[in-house]
Amino acid sequence: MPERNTGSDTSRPTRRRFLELLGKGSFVAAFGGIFTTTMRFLMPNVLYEPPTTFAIGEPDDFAPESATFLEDGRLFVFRRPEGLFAISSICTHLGCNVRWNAERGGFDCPCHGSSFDKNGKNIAGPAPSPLKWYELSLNADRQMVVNTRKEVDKNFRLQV
Amino acid sequence: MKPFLETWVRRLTAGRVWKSFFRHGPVNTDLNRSLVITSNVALHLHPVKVRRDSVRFWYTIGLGGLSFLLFLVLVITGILLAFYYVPSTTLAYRSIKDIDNVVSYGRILRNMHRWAAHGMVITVVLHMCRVFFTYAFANPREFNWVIGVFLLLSTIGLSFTGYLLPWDQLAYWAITVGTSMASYAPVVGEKIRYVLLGGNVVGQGALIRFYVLHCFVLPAAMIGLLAVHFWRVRKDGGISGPQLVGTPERETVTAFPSKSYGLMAIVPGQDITAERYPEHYVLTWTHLIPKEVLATIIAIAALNLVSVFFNAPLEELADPRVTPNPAKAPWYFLGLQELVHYSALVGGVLLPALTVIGLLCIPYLDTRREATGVWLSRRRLVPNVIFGLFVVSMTVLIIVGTFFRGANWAFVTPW
Amino acid sequence: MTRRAAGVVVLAWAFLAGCTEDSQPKRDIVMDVAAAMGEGFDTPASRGGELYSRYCSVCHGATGKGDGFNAFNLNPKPRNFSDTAFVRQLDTTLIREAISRGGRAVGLSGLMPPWRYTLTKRDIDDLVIYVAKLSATE
Amino acid sequence: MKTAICISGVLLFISFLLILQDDFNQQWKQVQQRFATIDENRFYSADGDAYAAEPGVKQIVVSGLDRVDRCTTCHLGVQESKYAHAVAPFTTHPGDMLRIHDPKEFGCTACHLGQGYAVSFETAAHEKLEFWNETMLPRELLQATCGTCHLSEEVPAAPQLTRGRLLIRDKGCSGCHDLNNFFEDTPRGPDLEGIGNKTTPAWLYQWLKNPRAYLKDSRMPAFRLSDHEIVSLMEFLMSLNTKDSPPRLIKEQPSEEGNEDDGGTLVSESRCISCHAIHGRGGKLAPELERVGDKVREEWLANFLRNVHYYQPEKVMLEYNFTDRNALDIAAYVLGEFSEEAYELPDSVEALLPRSESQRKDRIEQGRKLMAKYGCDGCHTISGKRLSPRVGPKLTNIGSRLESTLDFGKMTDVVPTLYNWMYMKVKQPAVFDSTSIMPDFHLTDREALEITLALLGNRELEYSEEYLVRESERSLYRKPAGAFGELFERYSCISCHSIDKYGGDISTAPLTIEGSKVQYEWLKDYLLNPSAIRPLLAERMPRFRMTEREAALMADYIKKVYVSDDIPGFFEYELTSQSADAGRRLFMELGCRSCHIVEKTGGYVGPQLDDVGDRLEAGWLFSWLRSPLTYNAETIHPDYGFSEEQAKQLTAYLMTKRGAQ
Repeated sequence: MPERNTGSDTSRPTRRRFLELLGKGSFVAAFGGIFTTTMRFLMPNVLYEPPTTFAIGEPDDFAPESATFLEDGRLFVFRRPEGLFAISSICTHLGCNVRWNAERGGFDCPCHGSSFDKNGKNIAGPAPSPLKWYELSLNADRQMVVNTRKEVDKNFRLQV
Repeated sequence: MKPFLETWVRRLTAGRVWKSFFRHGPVNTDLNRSLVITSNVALHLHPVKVRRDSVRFWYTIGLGGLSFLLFLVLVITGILLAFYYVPSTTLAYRSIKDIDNVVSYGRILRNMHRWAAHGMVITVVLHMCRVFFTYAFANPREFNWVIGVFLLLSTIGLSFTGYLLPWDQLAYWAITVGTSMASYAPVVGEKIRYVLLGGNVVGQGALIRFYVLHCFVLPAAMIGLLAVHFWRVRKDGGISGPQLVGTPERETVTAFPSKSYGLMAIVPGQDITAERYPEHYVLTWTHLIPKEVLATIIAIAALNLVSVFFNAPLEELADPRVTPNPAKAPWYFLGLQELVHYSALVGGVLLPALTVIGLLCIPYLDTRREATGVWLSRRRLVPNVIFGLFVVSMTVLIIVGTFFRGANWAFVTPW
Repeated sequence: MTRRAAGVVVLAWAFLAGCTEDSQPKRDIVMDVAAAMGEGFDTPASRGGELYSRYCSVCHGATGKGDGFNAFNLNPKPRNFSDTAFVRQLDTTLIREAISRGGRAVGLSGLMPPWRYTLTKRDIDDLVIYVAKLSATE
Repeated sequence: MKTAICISGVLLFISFLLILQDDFNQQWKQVQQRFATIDENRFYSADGDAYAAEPGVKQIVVSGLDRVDRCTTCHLGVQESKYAHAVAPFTTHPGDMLRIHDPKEFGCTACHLGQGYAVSFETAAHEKLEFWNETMLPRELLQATCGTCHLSEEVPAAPQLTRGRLLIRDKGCSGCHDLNNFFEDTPRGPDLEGIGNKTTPAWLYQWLKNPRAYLKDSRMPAFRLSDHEIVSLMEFLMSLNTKDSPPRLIKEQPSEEGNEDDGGTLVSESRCISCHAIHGRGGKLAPELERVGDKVREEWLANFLRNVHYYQPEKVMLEYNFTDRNALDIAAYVLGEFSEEAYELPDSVEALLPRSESQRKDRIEQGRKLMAKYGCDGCHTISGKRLSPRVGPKLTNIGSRLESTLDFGKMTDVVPTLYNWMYMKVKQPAVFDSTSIMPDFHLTDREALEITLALLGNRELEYSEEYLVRESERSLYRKPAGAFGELFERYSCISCHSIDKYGGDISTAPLTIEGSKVQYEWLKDYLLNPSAIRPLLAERMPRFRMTEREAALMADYIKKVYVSDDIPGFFEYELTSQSADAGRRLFMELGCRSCHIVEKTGGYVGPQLDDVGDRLEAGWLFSWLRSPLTYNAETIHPDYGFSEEQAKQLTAYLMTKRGAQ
């Protein structure tokens, strides 16, 4: 009961005192109510954001030894002889899209000059951590599915 | 626990920081009771002392204050709702559905906004009636009545523009019917409708226009007019009341000793109204503020309860192909729609125009300076009866239009 | 409901309406008609029935008695599905197999063709249900 | 004052408590808690396959259908088979519909209706909800919503919808109502110009009064006309008598009596029964002939038979090459055989007939107006023209009609839903309003229900084009070129045979690839003298009495044009006697004889095969045996899944079956 917590004088438990307490308490409670309501109202329960799990096509859509940038999913898909893997294109510094530098075999961020190696490890510039690796899997239709909620380590390969 | 808390409260209120916020001491002397009012920007709306007559509940019934309170509620709930609302014909309805269904407390906030809006239209009209029946618009308050008329128009404008935003059948057809009534005005009618809707039919153009009017233009106008309205109340010596009788004796109260003149040197001296007729004046803090607090609490609690139990209407998605039968304008225009049913010219043009012009002219035509501040004075029998008849007949028409009209505008009984 | 913005009026109205409303249950005509049709509406058995009359009834007969117009020149004669005792002792997997792979596949008459390339799995499931029902209704 | 403030403060506090509980007590939260405790989840959690659904509102956003469906917030098991026997609302979706229509792409409410935005039972419109037009469809009407996206006439997975649509088309609803495009068709009734030459006022009176008195399955609905109106219409119709000079007018008028016996022979030889029903047997393409003798005038009938396409410009019926004599014989036979009792006008109607020429003119004018008023011209044109636009309301969006706008008239004891309203309206058009001009179609319960279902799906919603399944490019009929085209139309081939899915369905042999299927010599002989290939069918090819030149020309054209590249034209497979023997063994083992006659014995379901080697091309036989459904989706010939070798052997065997042997 919130009105007990207002911490006023209980040494004079007159009716008047109690009423005052009750009144003040309910004020506090009411404002608490308004505050909670408002804060809760401002936190949406449903979102219209793009899904975090989405299909990106069949493995054969990606040529061997290729690096493909999927702009909708903001990620790179790599196909190597040992398997496929997906690396996020979101720079860990401030969220720009990094670019694949084929000459060097690594990623560069155009915003603030961070550099990453071919596994997405940050090697220069302000980026504080390596690029994320996303889980790749195959669904029943032989489509590859990326789950951006699930991070994997850099040994991950999807065998096909 | 208790001494610890008290110590801290004392320390806090004695500190420099607290003192920088609140310049008055504990509110237990008349001086501090005055200082509370003058040193607080919100309370400074009030004078330090108000006339005893004007704080009598049954004199004002608190209608002006209630209207303002509802306006504040509408601003706050409106801002919150605007975080979710999208003024687009394809998304508006969905965003309202989201607010109603999956945003926490969204349904209740929308209900509050809706019911407070309807409530405000009612309280503003009742406030106007109170002012008329107590002859409170008499000199020097004629202009404030005029401002009041514009406030009434802004209120209706806000309600009307807000009506369209949910983009449901109710909204769509109420606005279609409502704006069509405007187009009966000769020469300019069609143009007015065209400008208002940003097109010939209610569509995306109308929605965005109504949105801008509802969220920016009209609230700004409202706030400006309210400022003038309140300022005028103060400048005209507080709210009206009967002729004062007694001794205009000075009481030496010096609120600001350092001040030797008032209002940018135009008014010399420290003289304030409160110092005259001391027996007729009481301290605002002790006599008015508690009443306002009580009224506020009751009003908000009532609004909360209504909003928990009664949902604001939301009909099917607007569909220009399907006209509900009957299609009704917002309720406050149903009196006019009822008249339009008999004569488009009378209901659509003459009556609204004459009403507005008449209201604006009242204080300059009805100028017998007597019986101010008295409810329904017998000496003002004729104007009171005329105004009363007008209000009652409009009310009857609205009730008929709202409850007694069914499909094809045929007479029905609601039971 | 806006039209009834005044809550008091709503309540009064609701009260009055509540008093006068008769308790006569209303007819939901379409639902009654649909219920009366029963099997006429799409259920596995009714779908099976349609398939049966299309593909099977020429030999097995409209009611499953093995008396279709084409039955006279067949030897052995087509099965009589309305023979309850006979169908009961059958396993539904046997019926399913006979329909899908033909009579020869289950050691019965080769005059019964295989239907697995013609009908879908669901079609055959529905047929099995219908055939089992033919005996039950008898 | 303080007391008042305190008490009201408590009130305020309580009001906020009420507000706060609104979020905590949401129905879906309780449902999700319950889901975690159902048997299926407890069982699986022991398995280590713990229930891992995250709490919260779940939604499927289907932007193409403009829907946001949150049904899965509570229906948590719909997509997982392990919940097949779970309690409601967690049960798996029955059937395999979700495999064809992935909920991610289609959501829930596009099919089931209801309010997808909502997350409580009541607000989801499981049952009627105020101000939500899409109450969830009852199971019985579920196929209605298929029709909102599937804009083709036939939707195979939705048989009720398909039947409803076919009924709508067959009843000619689009004559009066604007319906979806695929219902558009040629007018349902005959053109009325010349009806004054064809029939008698007495018959017209009976017909307009009650079409079913003449034809018990009449397609013409019953209008509720007063005798006065009928007389006006009758006068107007009798004034349409300008079709009286056909090119081959029979000059020797009925002084020359026809020979009924010869007429009878001609009727059976011409296979009239393929299209016209006689005594309940026969085709449904053309009117029943049960009592036609009481309807038409003999000299008109004779002239009609000589000049079919003059009287019937739409050329549905073929032009037989009858002589004057033949025509008179048939007319005499028909009038003698197919009549019961001559129609006569009742005395009360007799009294209404116009007495002067000016009165007659007034009546004719009134009749013309009535024709427009009742929308008769929706089905019957006059010289190919309509008198007025459609008289009925547009129905392309009828499924979206708000229930609040429905007028149930005096029928207050009915649940006021749109489907009940539509059902009652189509079943008994005057039920709500006795002044309605909509005629009575004498629908059965089932027909009315299926039409209701089909109309319920007629909705114009903001669906993106990719969701709409339109009729697969229905190939339009084009008259074939040259002399063949003339003959093709003269013999109205398209009335019975279809080409590329266009045309009639009386014949079981579409002409699309007929050239690859049959041999030239056989085809030519068949055109000259059609024999019964399938003795069981009442619908048989009529005898056209065409010349040998015509038959050769048509056979030649068909062999050259109506062919498929997929079917080998010249078949080089080794049709050795060895493989033919293997084919024969296969044929006997597989029980082909249950349906086909070979070596004089066998069933009557399929065509007899004793002369099949003269009739069919080897390439066709081979292709057909490999995959019958490819060539005729309607066939009941089972697909045996033959290997290439088996099909070759069977073909070799069948090609040895020659009539000459």
